Amino acid sequence: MVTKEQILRWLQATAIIIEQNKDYLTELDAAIGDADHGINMNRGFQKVIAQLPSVADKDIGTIFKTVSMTLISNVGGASGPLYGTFFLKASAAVAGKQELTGEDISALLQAGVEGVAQRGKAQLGDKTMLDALSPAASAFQQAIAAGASVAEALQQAVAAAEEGMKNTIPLVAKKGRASYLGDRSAGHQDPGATSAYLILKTLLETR
Amino acid sequence: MVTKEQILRWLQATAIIIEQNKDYLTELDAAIGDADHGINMNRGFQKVIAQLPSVADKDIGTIFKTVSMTLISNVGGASGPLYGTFFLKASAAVAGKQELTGEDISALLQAGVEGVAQRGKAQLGDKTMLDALSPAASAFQQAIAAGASVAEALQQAVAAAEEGMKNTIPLVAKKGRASYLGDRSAGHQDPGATSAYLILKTLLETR
Amino acid sequence: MKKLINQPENVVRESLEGMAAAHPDLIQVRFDPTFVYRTGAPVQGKVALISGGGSGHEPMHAGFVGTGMLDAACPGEVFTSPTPDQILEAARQVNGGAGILNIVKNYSGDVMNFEMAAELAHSEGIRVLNILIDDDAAVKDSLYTQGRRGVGTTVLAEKICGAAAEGGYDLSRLAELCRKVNLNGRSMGVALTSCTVPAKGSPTFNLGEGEMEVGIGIHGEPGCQRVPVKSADEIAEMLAISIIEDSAYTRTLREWDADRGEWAEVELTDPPLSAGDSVLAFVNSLGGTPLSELYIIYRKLAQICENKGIKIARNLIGPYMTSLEMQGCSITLLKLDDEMIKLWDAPVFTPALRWGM
Amino acid sequence: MKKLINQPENVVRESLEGMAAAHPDLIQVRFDPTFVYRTGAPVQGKVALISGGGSGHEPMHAGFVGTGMLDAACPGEVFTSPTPDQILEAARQVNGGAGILNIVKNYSGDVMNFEMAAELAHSEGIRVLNILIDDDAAVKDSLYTQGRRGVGTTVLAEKICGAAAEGGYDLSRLAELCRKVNLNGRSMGVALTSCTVPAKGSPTFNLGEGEMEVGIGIHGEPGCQRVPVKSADEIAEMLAISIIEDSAYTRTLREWDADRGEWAEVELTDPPLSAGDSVLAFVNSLGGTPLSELYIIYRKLAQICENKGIKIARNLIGPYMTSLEMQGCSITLLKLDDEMIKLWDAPVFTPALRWGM
Ligand SMILES: Nc1ncnc2c1ncn2[C@@H]1O[C@H](COP(=O)(O)OP(=O)(O)O)[C@@H](O)[C@H]1O
Ligand SMILES: Nc1ncnc2c1ncn2[C@@H]1O[C@H](COP(=O)(O)OP(=O)(O)O)[C@@H](O)[C@H]1O
Ligand SMILES: [Mg+2]
Ligand SMILES: [Mg+2]
Ligand SMILES: [Mg+2]
Ligand SMILES: [Mg+2]
Repeated sequence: MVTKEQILRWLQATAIIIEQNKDYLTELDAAIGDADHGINMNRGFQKVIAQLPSVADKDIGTIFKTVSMTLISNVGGASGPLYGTFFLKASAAVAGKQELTGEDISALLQAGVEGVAQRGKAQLGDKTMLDALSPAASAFQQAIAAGASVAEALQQAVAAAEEGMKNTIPLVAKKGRASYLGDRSAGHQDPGATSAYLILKTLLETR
Repeated sequence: MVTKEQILRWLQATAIIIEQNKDYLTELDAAIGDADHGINMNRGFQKVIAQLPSVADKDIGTIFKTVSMTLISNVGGASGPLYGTFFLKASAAVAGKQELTGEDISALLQAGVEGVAQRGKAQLGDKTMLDALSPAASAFQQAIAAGASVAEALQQAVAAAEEGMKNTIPLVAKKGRASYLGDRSAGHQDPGATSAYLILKTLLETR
Repeated sequence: MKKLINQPENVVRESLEGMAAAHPDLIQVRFDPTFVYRTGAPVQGKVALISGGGSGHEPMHAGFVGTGMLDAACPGEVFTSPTPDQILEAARQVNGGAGILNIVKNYSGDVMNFEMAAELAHSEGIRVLNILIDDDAAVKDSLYTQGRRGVGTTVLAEKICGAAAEGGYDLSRLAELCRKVNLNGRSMGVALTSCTVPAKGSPTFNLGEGEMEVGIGIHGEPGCQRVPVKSADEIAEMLAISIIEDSAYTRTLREWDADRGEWAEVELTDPPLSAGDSVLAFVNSLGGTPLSELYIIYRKLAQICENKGIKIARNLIGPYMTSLEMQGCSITLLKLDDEMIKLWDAPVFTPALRWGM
Repeated sequence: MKKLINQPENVVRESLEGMAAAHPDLIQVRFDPTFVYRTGAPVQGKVALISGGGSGHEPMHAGFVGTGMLDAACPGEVFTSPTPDQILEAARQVNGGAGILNIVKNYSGDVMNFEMAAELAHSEGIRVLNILIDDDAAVKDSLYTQGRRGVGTTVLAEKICGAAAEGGYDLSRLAELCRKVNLNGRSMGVALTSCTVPAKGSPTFNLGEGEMEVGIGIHGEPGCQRVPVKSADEIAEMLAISIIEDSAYTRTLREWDADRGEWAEVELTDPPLSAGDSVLAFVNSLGGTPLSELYIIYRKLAQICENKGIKIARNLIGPYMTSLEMQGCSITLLKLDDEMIKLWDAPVFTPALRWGM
């Protein structure tokens, strides 16, 4: 079971983690992109935590909808619409809920990942955030289906995200700015996959 | 006695010396000017030696007139009109001559220096080429008046030019680009005084 | 980092404030959400032209708002696509009842944000079409990349379509024209230095004294290859030949079907250049390269075109689509027909491009 | 040194060739001696305007040749004054029988070369006047220096006098107007980086990461002081206040007396600026500073002028008088009267400045 309070704490903690990793994410983006991913994400999540108090008494679906709209209107770039879409689809999946079961989270992750894939037209292995998000959603779903607790399932999801993130290193990018580098994009970890891993890891660590 | 052939050899040697000192003169100009004095002078004297064959059978006045016109049309900047004027006035002072006595050279230097002073409106101590040229002309005149040989007089003129050139180091410039630096021009040797010294020294060394 | 700025986070806002203060007769600026629009907009009955993208490319796009070019520009943060709410708000401001053409550079961020904005505008009953510009001949295939980026042709499309909108083209005819300009334009650029995103504070990439990046975009990102620095003539030749000898390029793009309210995939092919063609030659500074050097590039480009039997009928030379203070240049060749020439020559009056008035 | 050039010794020639190839309807170029002139010149019965100076300041001056501005430009080597034979040959080419006004920046080299050229033209029976521009408020006294340098006001004088010549002013009225523009214009600049003269191949001076040069000219030479880098607002304030609070400046200049054929000294005084004045505000890039930063400077400048009760009636913002790829900017304020406003607004059509046609 994940409560609404935990969700709120997770979003708050995410803003802190993103801020702490702002330069790191930006450096990753400098290598194969345009050196703004950390700056973009930080701008977005700072706005998110400013918005949270106004929806703290609403359901989780509404909270996610607000996160979505805030990211869409403040992040910009590629990651803004993508994370925005992730939370938009997630919000629809958990509309009206005050707490989430393992199945809820499973549905939420699945919906979010599909939204990102649709919006960005990327596939697994294209060296994008999808390479962290998609394995994480699958791992979570399998764990829950196999009877694991939410905490255990999250642990496996984060492990899968981390592996997916690291697996982007040797990949040649096929979507996003990094794709223009051709073979030179290999050898660098994808910034979006990294922020995705950080966000999921923060959920795991939120008590 | 200085023969026409010596004058031609001097001009040729000057072109070589200026080329060898091109970077040095430009560096001096970089410190208190716009980093082109060596480049300007070299462009001019390369053209001068290209012109010399066409006037090699003319008198010294004509040769100097050609040097003057060539420098005026090819050096540009401040040094072009100034050295051009120097040789123009010098040419008038020795019009028609095939060889020069000590008195001739004295008159030539005096006329040249006056021309430079008039054109540039500079005074002794303004940290310009005049600070090398003017003491050299005076020293030469005095030596000849005191009965020295041309070679001896030249030796003293060059020594005076060298002293004048070195004396520009502590001066605050009052004319030319260096004057805009104000007190910051002190501590640097004037590029134009340096090229003037090199040209006179080459005359002394020309056999 | 040495820049004439105050706080890095205020760069975009303060630069727009300065631009609006300088040209109140031409443009107005709004913030939160941020957009620049033509003074006096909406122009009733005229299709409105909107473009946008990350900041750092000035004068593009805000400097092209005015008479005979854009009705609005939506500047994002430096090198970061604008958000859908900026684009929607600009659409509401400039919509004169004849619909809106969004000219969108083909970067994943720009495409997605403009797609979301189109969906939102549609749901408000505003008729919108998005036309993508993807002219960067440095990108060779569209299958294994995001497809060609939108670079120099964007400026030319904004001018040509702006004149057409001013001249009364309706939305679908304007979209068709914009598609034509895109298909006939090709670009390629080199960077001699990196640039520094103010919020990052250090150069995006490091280039050695003897190196340059070939096939760069306009976001300070590295290009498709790094090679030893070459002479201006060699660089002009490399860029021009890549463009001139680029073969037919086919890709599938997503366009908005305003009648059915959904996205439709269209397959489009660039006709290659050939002898006898007339072109507009655009030599663009990436920001830190002075005009004198652009003319050295143009000199060689003109010789190459002449040798290839390509006639330069019009040209544009200067810093129009920059990457902050990056040194380098791009070349764009746009194959012209009479319609495009007439529209190019039509009067334009914006902060950065002006003639005929 | 990273530049889009071929051999350093060909930079000036190739850049001019490129410029002439790009704008054959506006300008023609001649070499040995080198000058650029208006296509179709001489214009019979019109006073011809000539300016010139070292290269490296593009678009100035060649980019300002055309209708309503200069009839000819004489470019020297990079940062090196042109020679008298260039200026004389240009005068012969553009003389339409009504005489020639030479607009000369007050640098020792430019002054001397233009003086010799005036003497030569006079001896050929061409009526010539030389008007000096000396507007650099960074230079405080005229006694212990070469006097104020000619900087930003030069561009404005060329535009305003060009319109007047086009409008039929005779030579002496035109010279008087040019003198007025000069006396009412003041400028000051800062450099964030040095520039590199191609023939030298390394920067003229070295600035540390945290330093800038204040009160620089336009030849890549160091300025009057080196200070820690400041914010855009502080820089705008420093420059604007120096200009606005500059007191009456008096100096003796040498002008040519075309009737008597000799030089005459004239004493001239700049009227200081005061509340209620209308000005043209010119924010100029030194080459490597992008437009976005100029607008940040303009934003603050507009605030300062407003606070001081000075009305910015016109503005010009961009890279018009550069120092190769130097980063930095200059501000010029020109106190306007109705005559100057009317002439500023008059049509102009040159490679680098164009409006009204
Ligand atoms: N089409 C896409 N689909 C999925 N993810 C994408 C796509 N394009 C980019 N991304 C992700 O976005 C990240 C870059 O985000 P960011 O730097 O904020 O935006 P931008 O690339 O516009 O500067 C990439 O590292 C990648 O993970
Ligand atoms: N008014 C002047 N009178 C005499 N000499 C001058 C004057 N102005 C400049 N000079 C000399 O010219 C030299 C600089 O020459 P150069 O660098 O070739 O020209 P510029 O200063 O135009 O770049 C100075 O070092 C100085 O000796
Ligand atoms: Mg990025
Ligand atoms: Mg010099
Ligand atoms: Mg970006
Ligand atoms: Mg010089």
